[in-house]
Amino acid sequence: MAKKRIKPVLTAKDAVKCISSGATIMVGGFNYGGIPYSLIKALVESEVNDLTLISNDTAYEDVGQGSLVKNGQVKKVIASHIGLNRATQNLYNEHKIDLELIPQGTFVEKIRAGGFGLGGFLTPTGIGTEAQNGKQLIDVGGREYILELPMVADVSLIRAYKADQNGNLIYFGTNRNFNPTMATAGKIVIAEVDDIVVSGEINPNDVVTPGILIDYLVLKEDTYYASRT
Amino acid sequence: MAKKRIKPVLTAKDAVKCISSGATIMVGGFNYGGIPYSLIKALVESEVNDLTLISNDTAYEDVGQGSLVKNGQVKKVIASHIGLNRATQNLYNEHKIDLELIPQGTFVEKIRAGGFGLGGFLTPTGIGTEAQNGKQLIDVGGREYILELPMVADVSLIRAYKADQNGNLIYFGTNRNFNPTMATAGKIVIAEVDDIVVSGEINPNDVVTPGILIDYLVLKEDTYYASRT
Amino acid sequence: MLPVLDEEKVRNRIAKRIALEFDDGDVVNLGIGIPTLVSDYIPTGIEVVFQTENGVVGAGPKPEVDDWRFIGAGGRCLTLLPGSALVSSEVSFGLIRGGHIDYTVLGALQVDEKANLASWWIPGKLIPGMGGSMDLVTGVKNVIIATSHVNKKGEAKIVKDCSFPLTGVGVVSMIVTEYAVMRFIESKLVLSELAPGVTVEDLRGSTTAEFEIAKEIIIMKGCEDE
Amino acid sequence: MLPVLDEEKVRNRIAKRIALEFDDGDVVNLGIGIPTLVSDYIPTGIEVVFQTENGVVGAGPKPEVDDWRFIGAGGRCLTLLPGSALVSSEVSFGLIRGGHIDYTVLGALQVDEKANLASWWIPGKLIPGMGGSMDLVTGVKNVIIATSHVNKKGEAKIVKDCSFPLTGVGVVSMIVTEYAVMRFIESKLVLSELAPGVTVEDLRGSTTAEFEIAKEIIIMKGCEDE
Repeated sequence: MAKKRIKPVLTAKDAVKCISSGATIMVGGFNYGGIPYSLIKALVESEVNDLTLISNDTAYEDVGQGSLVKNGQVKKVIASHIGLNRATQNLYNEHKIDLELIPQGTFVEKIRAGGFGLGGFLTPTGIGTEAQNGKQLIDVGGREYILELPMVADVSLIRAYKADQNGNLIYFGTNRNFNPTMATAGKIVIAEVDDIVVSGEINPNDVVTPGILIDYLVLKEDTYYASRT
Repeated sequence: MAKKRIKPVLTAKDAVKCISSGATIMVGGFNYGGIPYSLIKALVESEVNDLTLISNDTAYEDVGQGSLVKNGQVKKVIASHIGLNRATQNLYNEHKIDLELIPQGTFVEKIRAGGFGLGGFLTPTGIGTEAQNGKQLIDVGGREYILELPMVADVSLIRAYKADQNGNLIYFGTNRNFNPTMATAGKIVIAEVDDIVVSGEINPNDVVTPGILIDYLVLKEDTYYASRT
Repeated sequence: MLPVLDEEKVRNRIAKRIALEFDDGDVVNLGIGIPTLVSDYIPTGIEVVFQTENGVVGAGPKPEVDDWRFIGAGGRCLTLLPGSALVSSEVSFGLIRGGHIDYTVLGALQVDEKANLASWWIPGKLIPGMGGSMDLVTGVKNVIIATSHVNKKGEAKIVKDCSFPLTGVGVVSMIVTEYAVMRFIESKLVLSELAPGVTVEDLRGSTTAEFEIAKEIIIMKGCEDE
Repeated sequence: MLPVLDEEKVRNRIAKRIALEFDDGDVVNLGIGIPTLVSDYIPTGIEVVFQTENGVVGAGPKPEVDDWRFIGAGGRCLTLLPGSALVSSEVSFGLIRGGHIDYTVLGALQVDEKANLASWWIPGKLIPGMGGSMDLVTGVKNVIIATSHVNKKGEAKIVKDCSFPLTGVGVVSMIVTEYAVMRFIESKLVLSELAPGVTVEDLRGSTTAEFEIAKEIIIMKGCEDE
């Protein structure tokens, strides 16, 4: 289904209805910053489970996508770091979730490759470490690289600062992190934002994520983490 | 040599002194737009020759890097399109220059790979065409891709709109094109700009090219193409 | 005998027909030549987002006063519509290769019955380079070819096998000429629309590719008010 | 016998010594733990550019009032200095992997005599993940390890062969502990500085890696005004 030119603005609850149990979702954020808190809250309050969660870190036990893990809605986590979330660590230790750990630079590059139509890329990161296990190594000019494959999701949940009606996005501070990249790699992309302005108000030179990537906009509803978004 | 925190501001003539005969240079620009005209002019007026020129197109015969080709200072062109510059086409036809043509998306991605430390990437672009000649093909999940390798230069000549004293850059309109990517892939990077402002005047959220990539700043000197830059 | 049409009419008929393909909100990339004209014929009520590979998402028409800091892929000045975005070539080709563009409209030297396209070089002539065409045909969801039915020598352009260097393999979705509309359906080339005064037999005489005939052939859309 | 130092002194001595390594304009990434303290000791007259892997180039100190929209890699709030830039994680790791960062200062579980680093997981304990550490040690020009000379059980951390999972192979440039400074020169580990009251013999007793002695060993810089 084609994306609309003027983006539908939904409540968080309605927006996450496009996520079914068993889906693969990407969630933006680094530590506390740039997490789509309202969308995650709506997902935690839904019946959805068996999710595969692609997220750099799983935040904290009761914060953002961390609570999705703690709540038992996630069957597999793909991340670079889970050390801040004891629930993720324990569930993995008890074999209750699957876990795939990927170096952070490789993690974001795999998402970009997925979103930008590449079949993979060669990275020197992780050569000689566990990160190369099960992966093809390719020699280029006498140096060995890991062939890393693209990563995509059914739905990307991202956090931005402002959107215009066409879904063009700008970000604020360190809340940018993985969000622009994940906006390229979801079949459906939902952006939670502080503010929606009329088209023309965002300078085209400043746009970070072009609106053609976005399906739905959601105004942030969560006030608890307001100061953190 | 480490790059300076506060970037030296040079004349175009002094800036291009770091380019020796035989060097590989990258030059930003698409058609008329976003070409570092003053730097090219200084180079045309220099004694430098035997250059390898990496540039999306070679502009027109007497425009920008096109005049560098026409002037006989280039021994090899790496580009996606030379159809606007009869000099490039004729010199190639007469075996007076080498030419490597690369699909435009692959061209810019090779530069990014060079600047961002990747060993290469797999692209579906060009499969079954002459673009795959001499390149390794890799099968991923039943689909064939071309393995493309990174591309770097001794010196990148780029064009931006504004710089701050730390070399942070913003771009204007369609003059952005290949410039931000080339800024990552030159051992030395020289940015020609309309304006240099004090640090703090460019909003950190708006910066496209972080100043740590830049070696030297040059204020545009060429007025002939002023309206085009 | 195929009707003889002046070049102006050929170009506009093709552009007009292609403009009827889009839904509101579709993201469309236009090549140079006939494809450029498509933007003049978008029906009222439909707004498409024009993307140019040099970094505009949401391009508008030519400005009254040229500002060379805003150009399209063909080098002509353009305007930006409200809600547009400017991106680098790196991101632009990411969008293209990543399947985020709905349509690309391109010219052709030859299209063959296996949906292969040759569009960038006639060997023996000076080489121009492929520019962004290979990325476009590889990544964009639908590739529409806008071309005169035969070349200036009267030779078929819709052929059995492309003899010129390829732009892409199996990439074409649809061909629009001044005489007909053909589509690739399940890897077969199928004739679905004919311009007024054109018969299937006429078309076969100027088409060396094998093609099937759709169950129902209609008059080429857009010709009714010529 | 190695001198006994309180933990505060250990941490600050290491941080202070590392802060003397930088030239004006160097781009520096600091890991969590002891590395974080390095920013407190940059000498007057030297300004380095602090980069955080979550997207800040030009980070300043902790603000008086927390604004969680500006955090560092460790999750603490930071300020932006004039002339800073904010980038995405994609670009940040491009800068890291691409060799555009001059120094990264990281903690360690073990460093071995082949310049291998183990820093992200003690098997048997809960797994935290490698985060950005593997990219940092692979791409950053100089990798400085900031670590106590032995672990809490008194075991050597500068070892013959890392037994814990590696972060990178042959990646370490320099090791700074509370007792010594060692550098990898032509693939050999070389002792170049000793803290006051530390002898080479003392150090060998707490170091299982083989190391050579620099022609001239000096007193560990930064200790003079403790």
